[in-house]
Amino acid sequence: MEGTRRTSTHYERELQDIKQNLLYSGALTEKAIENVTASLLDRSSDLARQVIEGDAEIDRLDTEIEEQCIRLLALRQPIARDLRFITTAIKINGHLERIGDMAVNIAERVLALNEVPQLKPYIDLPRMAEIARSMIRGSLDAFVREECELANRVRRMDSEIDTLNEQIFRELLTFMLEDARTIHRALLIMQVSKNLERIADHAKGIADMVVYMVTGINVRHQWPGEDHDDVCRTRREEG
Amino acid sequence: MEGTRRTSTHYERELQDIKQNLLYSGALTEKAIENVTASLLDRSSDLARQVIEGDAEIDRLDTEIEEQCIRLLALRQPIARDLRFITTAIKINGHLERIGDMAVNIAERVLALNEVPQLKPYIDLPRMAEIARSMIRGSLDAFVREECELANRVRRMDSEIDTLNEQIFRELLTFMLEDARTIHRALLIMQVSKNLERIADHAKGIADMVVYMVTGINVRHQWPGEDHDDVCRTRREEG
Amino acid sequence: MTRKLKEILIRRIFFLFACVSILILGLIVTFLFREGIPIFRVVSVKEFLLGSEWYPTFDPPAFGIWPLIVGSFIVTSFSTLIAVPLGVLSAVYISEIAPRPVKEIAKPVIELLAGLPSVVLGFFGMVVLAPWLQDTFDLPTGLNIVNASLMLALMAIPTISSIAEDALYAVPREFKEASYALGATKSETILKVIVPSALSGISTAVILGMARAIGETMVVLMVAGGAAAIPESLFDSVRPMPASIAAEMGEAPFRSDHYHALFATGIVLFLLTLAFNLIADYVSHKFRETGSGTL
Amino acid sequence: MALQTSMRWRYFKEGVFFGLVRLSAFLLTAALGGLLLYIFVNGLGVLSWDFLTLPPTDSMTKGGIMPAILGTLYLTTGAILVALPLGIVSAVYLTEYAKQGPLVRVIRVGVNCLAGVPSIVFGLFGLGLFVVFLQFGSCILSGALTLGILILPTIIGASEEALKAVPQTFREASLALGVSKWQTIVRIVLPNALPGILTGSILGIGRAAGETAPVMFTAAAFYTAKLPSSIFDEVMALPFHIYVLATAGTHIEATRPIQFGTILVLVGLVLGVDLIAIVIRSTMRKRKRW
Amino acid sequence: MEDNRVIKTKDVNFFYGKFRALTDISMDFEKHRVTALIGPSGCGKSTLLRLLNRMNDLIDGTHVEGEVLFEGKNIYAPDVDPVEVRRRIGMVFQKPNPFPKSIFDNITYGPKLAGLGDRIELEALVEQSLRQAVLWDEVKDILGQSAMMLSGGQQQRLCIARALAMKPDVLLMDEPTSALDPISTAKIEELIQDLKKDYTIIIVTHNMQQAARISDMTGFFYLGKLIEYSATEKIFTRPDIKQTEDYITGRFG
Amino acid sequence: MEDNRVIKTKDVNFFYGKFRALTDISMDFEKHRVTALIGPSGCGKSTLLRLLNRMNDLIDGTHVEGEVLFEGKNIYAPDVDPVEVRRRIGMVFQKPNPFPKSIFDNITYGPKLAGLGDRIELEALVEQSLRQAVLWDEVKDILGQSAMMLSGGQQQRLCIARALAMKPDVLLMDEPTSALDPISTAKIEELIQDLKKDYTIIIVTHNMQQAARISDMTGFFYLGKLIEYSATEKIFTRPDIKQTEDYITGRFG
Repeated sequence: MEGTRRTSTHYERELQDIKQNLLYSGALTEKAIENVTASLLDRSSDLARQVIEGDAEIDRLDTEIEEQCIRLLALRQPIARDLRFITTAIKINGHLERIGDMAVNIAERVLALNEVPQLKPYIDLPRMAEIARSMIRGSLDAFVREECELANRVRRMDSEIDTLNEQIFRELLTFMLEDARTIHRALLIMQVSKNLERIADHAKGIADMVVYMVTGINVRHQWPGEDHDDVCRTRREEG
Repeated sequence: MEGTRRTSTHYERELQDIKQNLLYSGALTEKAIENVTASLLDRSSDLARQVIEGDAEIDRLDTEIEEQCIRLLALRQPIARDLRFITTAIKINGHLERIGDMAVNIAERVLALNEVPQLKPYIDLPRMAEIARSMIRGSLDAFVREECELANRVRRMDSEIDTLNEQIFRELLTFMLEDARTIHRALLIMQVSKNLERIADHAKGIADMVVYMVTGINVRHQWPGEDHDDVCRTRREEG
Repeated sequence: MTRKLKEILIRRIFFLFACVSILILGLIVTFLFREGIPIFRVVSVKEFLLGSEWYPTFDPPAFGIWPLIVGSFIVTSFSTLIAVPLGVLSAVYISEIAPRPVKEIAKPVIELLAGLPSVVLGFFGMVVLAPWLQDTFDLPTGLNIVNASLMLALMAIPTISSIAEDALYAVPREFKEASYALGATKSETILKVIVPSALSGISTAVILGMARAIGETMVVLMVAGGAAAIPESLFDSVRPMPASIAAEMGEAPFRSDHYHALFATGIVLFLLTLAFNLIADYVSHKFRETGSGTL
Repeated sequence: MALQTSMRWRYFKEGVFFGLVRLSAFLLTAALGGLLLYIFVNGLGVLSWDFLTLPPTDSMTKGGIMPAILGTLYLTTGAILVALPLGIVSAVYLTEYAKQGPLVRVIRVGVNCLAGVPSIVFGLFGLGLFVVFLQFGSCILSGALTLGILILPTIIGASEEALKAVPQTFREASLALGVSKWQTIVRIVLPNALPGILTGSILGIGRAAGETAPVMFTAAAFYTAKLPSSIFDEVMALPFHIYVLATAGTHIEATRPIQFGTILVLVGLVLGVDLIAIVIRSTMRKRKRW
Repeated sequence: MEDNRVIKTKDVNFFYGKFRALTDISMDFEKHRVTALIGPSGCGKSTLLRLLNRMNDLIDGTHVEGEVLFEGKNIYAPDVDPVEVRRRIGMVFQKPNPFPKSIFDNITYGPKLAGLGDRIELEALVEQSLRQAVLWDEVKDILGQSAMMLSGGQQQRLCIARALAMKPDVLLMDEPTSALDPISTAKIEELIQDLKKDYTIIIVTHNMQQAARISDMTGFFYLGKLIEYSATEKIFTRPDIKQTEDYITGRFG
Repeated sequence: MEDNRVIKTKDVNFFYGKFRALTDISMDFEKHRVTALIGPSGCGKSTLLRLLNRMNDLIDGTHVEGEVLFEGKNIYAPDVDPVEVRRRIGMVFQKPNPFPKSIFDNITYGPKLAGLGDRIELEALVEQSLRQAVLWDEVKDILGQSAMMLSGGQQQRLCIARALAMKPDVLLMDEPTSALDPISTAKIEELIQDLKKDYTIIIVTHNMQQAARISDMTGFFYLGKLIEYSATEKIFTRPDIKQTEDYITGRFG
């Protein structure tokens, strides 16, 4: 039976379309994070506005992908692997859309921050952004390549972000307590940090779904530490 | 053909099970919000801890409902009304689970707030909580009764919450600027407010899905003002 | 348009050909009556049918064919009594019980035997059975009802068996499976499901077998003995209608009363078999319409 | 326990029934097999080349049966020439063209009735129409026509069955390809029905060859040494020859061997022809898969 | 846009004797689309299909009211030759029904009778049709063998190739996979989706999922009436009529 | 828990002449469950089913190796009467096959042969069986009429009632809806799900969706082997074997 898989059917092409759209949406969100980080560092309001405007495309893709998925559910009635793919796609799509929204949130804060002098040089924020971005990329790579191990690695990265966020929060709190004039700016930066942390959460959510897609096991309410090592090994023999 | 619908089939009973579970989960989240609000007002850490512990049940339901939905997708291959119901259920389930998480977030802030003296009497927060709770209830009622109008009303309530949140934010900012000692508490209260606002967002998300379920029209990226009046009228003749 | 025209033309021509059968049937009736009716100027219909004296060559002749009718009826009945159980049971054997190799040979052989010329059976009855009967039962002649019935039965059995086997074979396998699945034994399945389901086909087989027997000429001509009297025992000779016609036509002067009387006998025979066939037709039709569902 | 005895009772009944069935099968085989064997054994000794090729001599007590064989062949060939075209065309009309209606029902009933008419009545009819009315006299033509009419219903029936056995889907497929009805019949229906039609016809030939009664009045000569020169000549026929030898001859006992030989030839001829038909049919059935 | 509607039915009523099997059917069938007709047994979907190439002519005692326009011309007009109509509108049936001839002869049957005699042209046509029906690779070496030796699924694809060899504009399919196993069914479904770039396909199916999988437009019939006719996606996600929804979700009867 | 497994097959091999149609099948069938057997045509699923109540005995030239244990006893042991086995293990076939008798006589056929003669008992049995098969309301006034007059779906439910009248422990079903329209199919599927509280049901189906809808356990067969056997939910969401997944997702062959 191996090797006799037919040249791609219309159905498989439709599944591929969804995958392509998801990857496109993922690329857009990655780009949005990259841009919004750059706008923060360079204090570029234009770039920030670009991110805000760019979200319309992510929203459009969100709608389109969801329609594609429901269309496929209605017309093709996928099961097993295909069903796991579709449900995963729906979830990933939701996460990406939320990530887009977070990027917009950040961009709005950046616009406000650009109105006032810079509080301090950003060191941890770009690191957070970079990690978040690589989590998105990693989870989507895992999705494309159906690699459980990679997804698991992404899931473990989330704690790094949480640590950074907490660090930033404490640092900003110190600023605020020391100088009331920094409060407004510190709050804005806090929100940026919080949003990045949530982006990472969503990236982890994507990775959770990839684990589900590949193994059929639901790890959403299970922390990466718990027994993630086993998850990927329970996968059946392929073929 | 009217009136000849058969007595509930096994399939319909399975659909009903999902509905029941969702309503149960909805009730739990409502209760969580109620409790967490009470814990805030009464400064009751016990109640707050109860909310945190209670989330496990909501998480369990989340997993169970999602499994039920995927099971149904795999085994019953729903279409049309049933498919819209299932996709709606999956989304609502996700929203409820997030709402539960937000309640836990709030409860954690409440525990922190209970460690320190009360900043000010809470007036707007309980109002926000009440609105959020009634949005959840309203959206789930709309779901059960498949009432588009009701869902639309819920969708419009979201702006009230946004206004309140902004109001609270500004008020707290004033406190912080005036007295650096309030900063820590104000930040906590801000987070409570922000979480309530996000709960309301999720409630609106549920209402969006109900509109979709009843009408088949996707209103997620469309604000209630835009042309919500028409949405419910496009619904076809029933029978 | 030419294609349409051509189609219509072909259709018309074919229709004319199809009408030939009707034409022939009409001609048969016409000529039977044309040559037969004149006898009724000599005797009445009632006398002809019910008269018990058949002395066409006497002077004055007697044209009562009642003994002939009785003869036909008796040999047909007895042959049916012998042929039906044997034919149907052997059909059951072939279609349900016989091992596959036997089945594959038996079926065409039976069909072959259905085509055995009747003169052969008549000959056999004359040459073999008659002397044996005569010796064994100490009879004046072996050419009698028993001999004719046996030979007619032997002639009819392959027909009955073959058609009945077709009917049994046509019983859907699903019926058999259903019966077995309900815990029935093989014989129960045969008797309660297969045979009842094939009943319409079997009854057609029986009626056709009888029709063949009643119209059969050579066997009765050669072995029935030819006595134109109402028989008193099974070992008496009889002279069934076809035998009478076949035997006497050669000697009857052209367009004589005797000649006309034989044609009239032909009419009776014709009407009788016609009735038989219509009944058979009706029976098989009725069964078909109700989907053999009224058993 | 009660159930067990009941099973035993059921199996006992089964045994009785199967015994009965086997017995009848045995009886039938014994009777018909014995008959054939008897004829074969008694007839085989008579068969010789002379027997088949010489005319009878010495008031039919000696010599062969060649005229009778030839006569039978002439008669059956004639019958087929009459019945085959008529029968096939009628069957095509009935299955392919006829719409349900009173006229068609009349035709159908007519064919059915014709099939049931006793052969002796055909004889009378042939006598009345061909011999007397049309004044052909007793000759090959009259006999062949009579026999042709006799086997017409058989051929119509067989052809109809063969035509009906051609799946309706073939016709639909052809028509759906934009092929006219006539072409569909010629290209698809008839070729596929042909084996069935042939089988039916050959069985008809067998029947015609074995028939005695109809030829008695219409064609068969008691004795004629000369071979027919035209279709208006009388001929001898095998079945009639047997009948004559066995019943009407003056030397019935003396001609016994000739009778057996003739019987054997007739049986061989008829069953041989039938066998051909059956072989054709079974190979056709094996080959076709619809 | 007028051009896009290859077949239009206008208020078509169809009667078996006095029984009205179809009531006021007005439907447009678009070019290069797969249109599926669904509905419970006896809803008239097959009747409508057979009416589109006048296959219903073969049944005694039926008559049609209304118009069936094929490329603007009513195929029930008295001057129209149904043979010509059927040549332009091909049909594939429920059970695979190849003729008991060779594969080659099956495909050339129609074209030959339509007057195509050139051997080379015929060979090219056979290859082309078989390729279109995705059967060429499987049978190219056994073109002379009987079509009856093919499997059921191959036979049905052969029937499709045979219909394609007539170069029709429209292909009618009457439950073309109901006699096939799931794997053959999947192949035919793929094929149908491939074919729609060149042909207009109208398919009757009692398998709703099949309609969902392969069709662009779906018409739902009930009791001889066209209840709802719309894009397949719409029918299967948010039909306008409750009867349709009840039927496709299995809440019917 | 041993008790729960009504039928067990142990290394069963089945041969048509020299062709091995089933290879080393070891399967347990649990009480009050619906077990579906799926797989492509010729995979052996129907063969296995017919082997479970010795219906394969009726085919010449076959033989079985291994054991089929019904309530712990090998039904292929020499002292076992197949008639008895079939009484305990009922069967419903692909095509509805009521006898051409009245509805009443159809249902009482088996019980009467088994010795039940009392008219009142028989009547009660008929009502009970028909009610179980959800057919009583439709036929209670026409029990004397021929079963052939019922619709296909009703006939099939009658066949189920007929099987139930024997009060079997196990009900084997061989593609019981493949000859029915979707509405009748839905009714039979509901019925099967109702029946599992009283009977153990083993069903062969080539409709995978049907297996998904109605069964608790599913076994996937390919080339006479049992490839995967597990809870239906698992098979349809995350099968362990790739062949299974390829088959159910239509990526096969």
